[in-house]
Amino acid sequence: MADSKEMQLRASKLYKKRSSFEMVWRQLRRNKGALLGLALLIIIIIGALIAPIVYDYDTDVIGMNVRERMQWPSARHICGTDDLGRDIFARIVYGARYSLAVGFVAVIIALIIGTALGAAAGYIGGVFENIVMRVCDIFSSIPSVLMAIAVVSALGKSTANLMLAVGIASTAPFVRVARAAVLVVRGEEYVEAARAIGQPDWKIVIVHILPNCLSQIIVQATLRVGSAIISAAQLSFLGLGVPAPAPEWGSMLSSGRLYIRDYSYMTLFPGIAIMITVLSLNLLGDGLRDALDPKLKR
Amino acid sequence: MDKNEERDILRIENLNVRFETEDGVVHAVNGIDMKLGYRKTLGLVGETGAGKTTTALAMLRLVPNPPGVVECDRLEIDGQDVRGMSASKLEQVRGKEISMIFQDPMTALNPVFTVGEQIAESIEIHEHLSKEKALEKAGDMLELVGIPRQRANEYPHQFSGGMKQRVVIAIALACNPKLLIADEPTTALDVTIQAQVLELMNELKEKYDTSMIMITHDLGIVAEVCDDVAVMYAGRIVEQGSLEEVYGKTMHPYTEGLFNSLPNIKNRQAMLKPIHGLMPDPTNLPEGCAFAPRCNYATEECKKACPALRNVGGTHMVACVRYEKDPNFMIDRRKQNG
Amino acid sequence: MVVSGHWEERMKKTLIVLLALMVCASFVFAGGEKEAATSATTPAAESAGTSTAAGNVKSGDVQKDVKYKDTVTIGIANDVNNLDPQGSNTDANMMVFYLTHERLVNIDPDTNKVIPALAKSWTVSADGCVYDFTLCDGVTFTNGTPLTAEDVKYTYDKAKTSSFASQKVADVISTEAIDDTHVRVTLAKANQDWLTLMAHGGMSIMSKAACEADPVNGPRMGSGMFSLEEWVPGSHCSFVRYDGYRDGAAPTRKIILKLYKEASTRLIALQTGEIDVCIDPSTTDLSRIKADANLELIQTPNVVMLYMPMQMEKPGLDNVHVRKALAYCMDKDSIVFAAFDGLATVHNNYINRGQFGLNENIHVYEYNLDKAKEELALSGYKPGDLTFHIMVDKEYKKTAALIFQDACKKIGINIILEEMETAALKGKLNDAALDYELCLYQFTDDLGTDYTLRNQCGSTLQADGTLKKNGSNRPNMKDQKFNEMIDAALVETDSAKREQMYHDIENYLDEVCPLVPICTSYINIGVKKGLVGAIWKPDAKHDFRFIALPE
Amino acid sequence: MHRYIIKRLLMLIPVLLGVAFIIYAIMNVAEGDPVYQVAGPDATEEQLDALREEMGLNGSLLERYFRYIFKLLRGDLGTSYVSKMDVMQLYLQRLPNTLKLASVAMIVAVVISVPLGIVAAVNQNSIKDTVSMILALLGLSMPNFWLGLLLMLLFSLKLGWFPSGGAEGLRSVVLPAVTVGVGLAALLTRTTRSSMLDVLRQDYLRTARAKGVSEKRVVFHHALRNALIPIITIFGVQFSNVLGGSVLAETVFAWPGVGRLVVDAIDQRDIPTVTGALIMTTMLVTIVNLIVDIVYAYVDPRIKAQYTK
Repeated sequence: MADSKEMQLRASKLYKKRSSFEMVWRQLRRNKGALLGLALLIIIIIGALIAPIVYDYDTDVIGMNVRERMQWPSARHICGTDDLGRDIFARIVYGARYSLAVGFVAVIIALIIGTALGAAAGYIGGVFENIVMRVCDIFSSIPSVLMAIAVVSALGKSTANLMLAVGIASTAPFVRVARAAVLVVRGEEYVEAARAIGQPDWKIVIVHILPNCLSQIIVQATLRVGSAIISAAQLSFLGLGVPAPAPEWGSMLSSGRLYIRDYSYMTLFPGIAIMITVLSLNLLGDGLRDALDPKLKR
Repeated sequence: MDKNEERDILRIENLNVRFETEDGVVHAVNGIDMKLGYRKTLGLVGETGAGKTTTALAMLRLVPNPPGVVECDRLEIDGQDVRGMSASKLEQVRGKEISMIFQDPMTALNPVFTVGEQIAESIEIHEHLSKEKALEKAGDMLELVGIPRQRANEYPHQFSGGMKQRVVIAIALACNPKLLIADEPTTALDVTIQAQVLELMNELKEKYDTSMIMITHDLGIVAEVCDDVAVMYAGRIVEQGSLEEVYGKTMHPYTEGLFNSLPNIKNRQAMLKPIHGLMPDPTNLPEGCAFAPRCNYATEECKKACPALRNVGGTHMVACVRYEKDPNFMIDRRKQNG
Repeated sequence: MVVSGHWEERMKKTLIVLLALMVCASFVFAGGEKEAATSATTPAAESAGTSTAAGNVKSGDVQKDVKYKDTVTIGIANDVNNLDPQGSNTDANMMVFYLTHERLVNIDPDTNKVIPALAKSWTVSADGCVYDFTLCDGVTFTNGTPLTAEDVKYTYDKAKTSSFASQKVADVISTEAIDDTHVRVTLAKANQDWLTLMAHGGMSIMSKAACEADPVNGPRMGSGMFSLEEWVPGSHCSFVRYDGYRDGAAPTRKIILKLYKEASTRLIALQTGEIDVCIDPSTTDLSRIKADANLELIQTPNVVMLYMPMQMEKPGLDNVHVRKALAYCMDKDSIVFAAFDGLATVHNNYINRGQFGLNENIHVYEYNLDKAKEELALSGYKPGDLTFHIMVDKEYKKTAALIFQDACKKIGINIILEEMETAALKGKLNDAALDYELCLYQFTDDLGTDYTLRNQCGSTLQADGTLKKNGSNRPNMKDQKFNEMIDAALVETDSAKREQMYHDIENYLDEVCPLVPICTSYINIGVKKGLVGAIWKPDAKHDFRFIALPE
Repeated sequence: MHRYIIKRLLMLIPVLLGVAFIIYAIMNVAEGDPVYQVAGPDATEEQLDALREEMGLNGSLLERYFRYIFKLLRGDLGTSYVSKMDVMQLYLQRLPNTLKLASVAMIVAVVISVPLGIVAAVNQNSIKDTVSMILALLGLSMPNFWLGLLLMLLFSLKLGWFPSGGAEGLRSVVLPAVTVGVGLAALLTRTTRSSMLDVLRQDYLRTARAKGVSEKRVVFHHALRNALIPIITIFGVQFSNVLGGSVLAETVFAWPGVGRLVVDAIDQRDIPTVTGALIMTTMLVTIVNLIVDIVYAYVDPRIKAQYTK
């Protein structure tokens, strides 16, 4: 009988209920791209957190020294200096605080509102779906500039309102993606099975339908952060974004635009900062997508 | 016809398949030899996870790699060596010489193409017919499997499970292949539909002289449909032979265990004697005989050496150390029916 | 953590690819364009064309024997958005009215003096209030119909109702058409600069018949050397030569004003030859024009004065010492260096460069933080008490405001930047609530010293005895003494005494310190070598009537 | 199906009324009174009031809105405050340019991203997967005015193959279309990869292979067809965005499109032009979305079944 106890032990180890977070982490650990993305993201977030300690905001980040303006990257200034003689590397590191905040919060707002509305519309269908989709059409035809003006005029100018404006402007795509994903999944047997055993509708949507359309939504979310940062740039270019002299990557791009042919480094480095952030988010997003996708469980 | 008699439709020697994943290497098939004569039907029996489906996929070289790795000394279908075949040549063999029916009809058909198109596709590829002619022939195939011809341009989601399986059969038999592999074709169906599908397969088998490999875990189906039987356990064939030999003169303890798990219609009071324990973990198979941990007759010997298939009379082969050591070793089942 | 080979190898691959891409991206940019990275030098000496006493630049004369191209394309920076002479005052639109319309009088590009145009001669009454103009004969609109005194009367009466032109004809009581070629205009009081105002694009003579027939397209027709061919707002605007022009047709058949909002694109279009003139290339690209063999750079100081008005009714700004403290914080040299790449000249006067009566040795609020602290101490406010918002709408103004903000922080005045779109800024300035404190704004009018002073700092007495600020009076200065001083100067006929009066007015303003003048920058224009006939003006309202480019 | 199309077109009317109302509300709240953009600096109160009357700025928000809707229903989009031109004419002058740019940009995006996405999905986790992901991401994170200038410096200044600006002739659309297209490619590639990954695991592909279908046909015919739904969704979303014009590319390449018309109009508080242009864009977007929904049905019969149920 000895080996049967050993058998029971092995069986329990294999099938004991692991907490879902640990399951996701175990899956995520397997995908190397995701780890790289996570590592890059952590480096950027740490950079953003320690920025106030390493750089003194008044002297290094916004303190200007006009005599030292427009210097090419050198030992003293790794990424060179901008048109007011401020060190670009310091501003990029400090700028991460603004840009990441704007990017993340805006996408989270869009993700929550958009997915909820889209899933509900896709699942319930009928008149409700039509109303939601038409309101979605209305909002998608309002350019983000106009949306920003509305929010700024109504609630005043602040970084929070900028996030709200960018968030609302990027909700429409989430609604559409969620609805399309739900449409395809709605007809499956397991959804009818869940309904058959009397599960409440909202539970069906959350437990059964959403995990199956998670991959499209995560792809959309991770990419939106990049475009959220860049559309925040256009808004700060029009004076609706983060007020100067704050070092937000997007406004650094816009102010560097004037000198693009002779002093290309001024737009190159903020551009690379945005690219690395977006790349790391998407690699992580890829890993999350595979980890959370039930079909891919090995 | 006799010339075909000696040559076999299928010959496999020492087939090994393993899957190299991050969690370790899964040894699914560990040295299988198999021969199948023309117009013969072989039943491949074993619990789930014994490697039956992997063996079938290996025949059509459909094992996905990575992570799958397939090695074998010989793999010939109708005399053609499939191992080194180029992709384009392989594509001419699949569906023409050998074709396959899959287990779950619900996911086996492409949801966005009509049933007719999916049948016509293999006809177009292999018989180089025009689209219209292929569709017409597809209609005939549908009639053959008992589906009205008009339903050719309907979509899979408009068919029930049983009807879908009939379509899958129609696809597989569209170019009347010499060898048909059926991977648990009726498991997903309820009993009444199961009987119709099996009867249909038998008819078509006779009509087109098709040899078949029936993969199943249901001994009843094997008895009804197959000429020979091979019992698989943990990636190996442990007992093989004609229906009478294996059913009548069962020799391998695992095969006996399978029969004991069947309820006996005649003797209602008989207690079921299931095989205790679980299938071995394919990532670290035990030394010696894989069945030893669960075998009532196991001895220390069994744990050391891995027994090879030996002929024990006629076409009957068995892989069990006890017989090598003690020629008149008898398992209980042989004692009862003598 | 034991790292399996697979992970290392996969991560290595990603990093290698990433680094390779970054290196080649920076190389393509940095390498390719590095050669022109010299900083801008003081430009005055190297400008092509001949500059005149009046500050204009004339590029060569049109020769009779040379064959000129059929079409000249001009890349402009700001959109032509309104073709009604009395409907707008932007530079881009004004350029159009010089092509398509004519005024009673013109300004001589060499001497800045008033010269005849539609009116070949005129007489002024003793008290300077009645002007009798004699029109040239045989003048026709571009649709062939004759231009008569009736059209002049119609234009001047209509000007009274236009919010752009009414200030210029404020003094006009009546305009009478005596016969087809004689017009009498009666003013309420003498005005030395009145004739200069009549040369402004906004006073272009329109056809009465055309305007009454079609109020939208009517005003677009004039008696100039060109007529409008096609207008696609936001894209381009094209004009064709009026062959029936009385003094002979223009050398070039067709002129296209093409909009390029992005400065770098505009210059590249010139370099690839798609356009012949590039107005206002970005200052960092000027060395590229000089380096290009088949291009020429035309440069002349402009009269676009950047200044900081201080709304004098706002708490803190109503205190003259606070205003003076802010004036001493304006680091004009750094602003010229950083915001204009060194391409600007510091300006300390309250009227524009080249205007009559400019006080050469006016007191200067140089950048002096100690004096600023002294003034702040005198004001009664302690450092840290005061916070002001400064409104800006353009990138270069934001740079200037950041420099000003940095300086004010050093003496304890907190400045908050308010970036706004141009429309929002204009709205806030013109809104009756006057809800703003500081702003960086600009004015370009050089229509005579009185017009500038009256418009920028003057106010008018209302019926109820209160003073109401004039149109562009951004500092919201309501000072009766100042109004009396400019009214006296306006009617003074002796020019020497009048000049001294304007010097006193400037000194008075310097004492009141309602605004801080900062600088005037440069007109930069890239043109194809050999381009002739154009007159480039410091107020950016260039004259293209005789522009021509050899084959 | 026709009943469904008519129903969707009827739904357009409330959407247009909604868009007009939101714009009127926003412009009502926004700083910068439109009358000051049109009036001169020395306008007197009477002149301002006269102008407000002429521009229809008097009365409450609702009055102005209904006045506008009354004219809208008669097909009159009003005249621009600034250029005094009819808004419909202004929009129609710009529409061909935007349609040309939008469609060529979408072709560029599809040509780049669908193959890249398929290569990434088929060779999951290999070097090809990583490279195509990074190439796709480059498009998104590189600011497109930067890419636009890079292309212009290389292709029009140095090589002279394409004009640097303006909208004459077919060659002038190439550079702006590539700039916009590359920006869109990132999302389209990721979506293609993600939905192809979902489909490549399906059993019916194994059935196809067992039938003797070539690997290429399995991927491009059987798999891609099933992966199309999410791809078409994103294609539709992006096409409607690009129909609204892409301001940055239009600015960099001096391309007179609808995007800049709207932004300039917002800049000048030119309410009729903003409202008119956005209403026309909304109509176009709704029609595009309708086409996308209809294409869904043709691509996936299960969805068609739901509509006709």
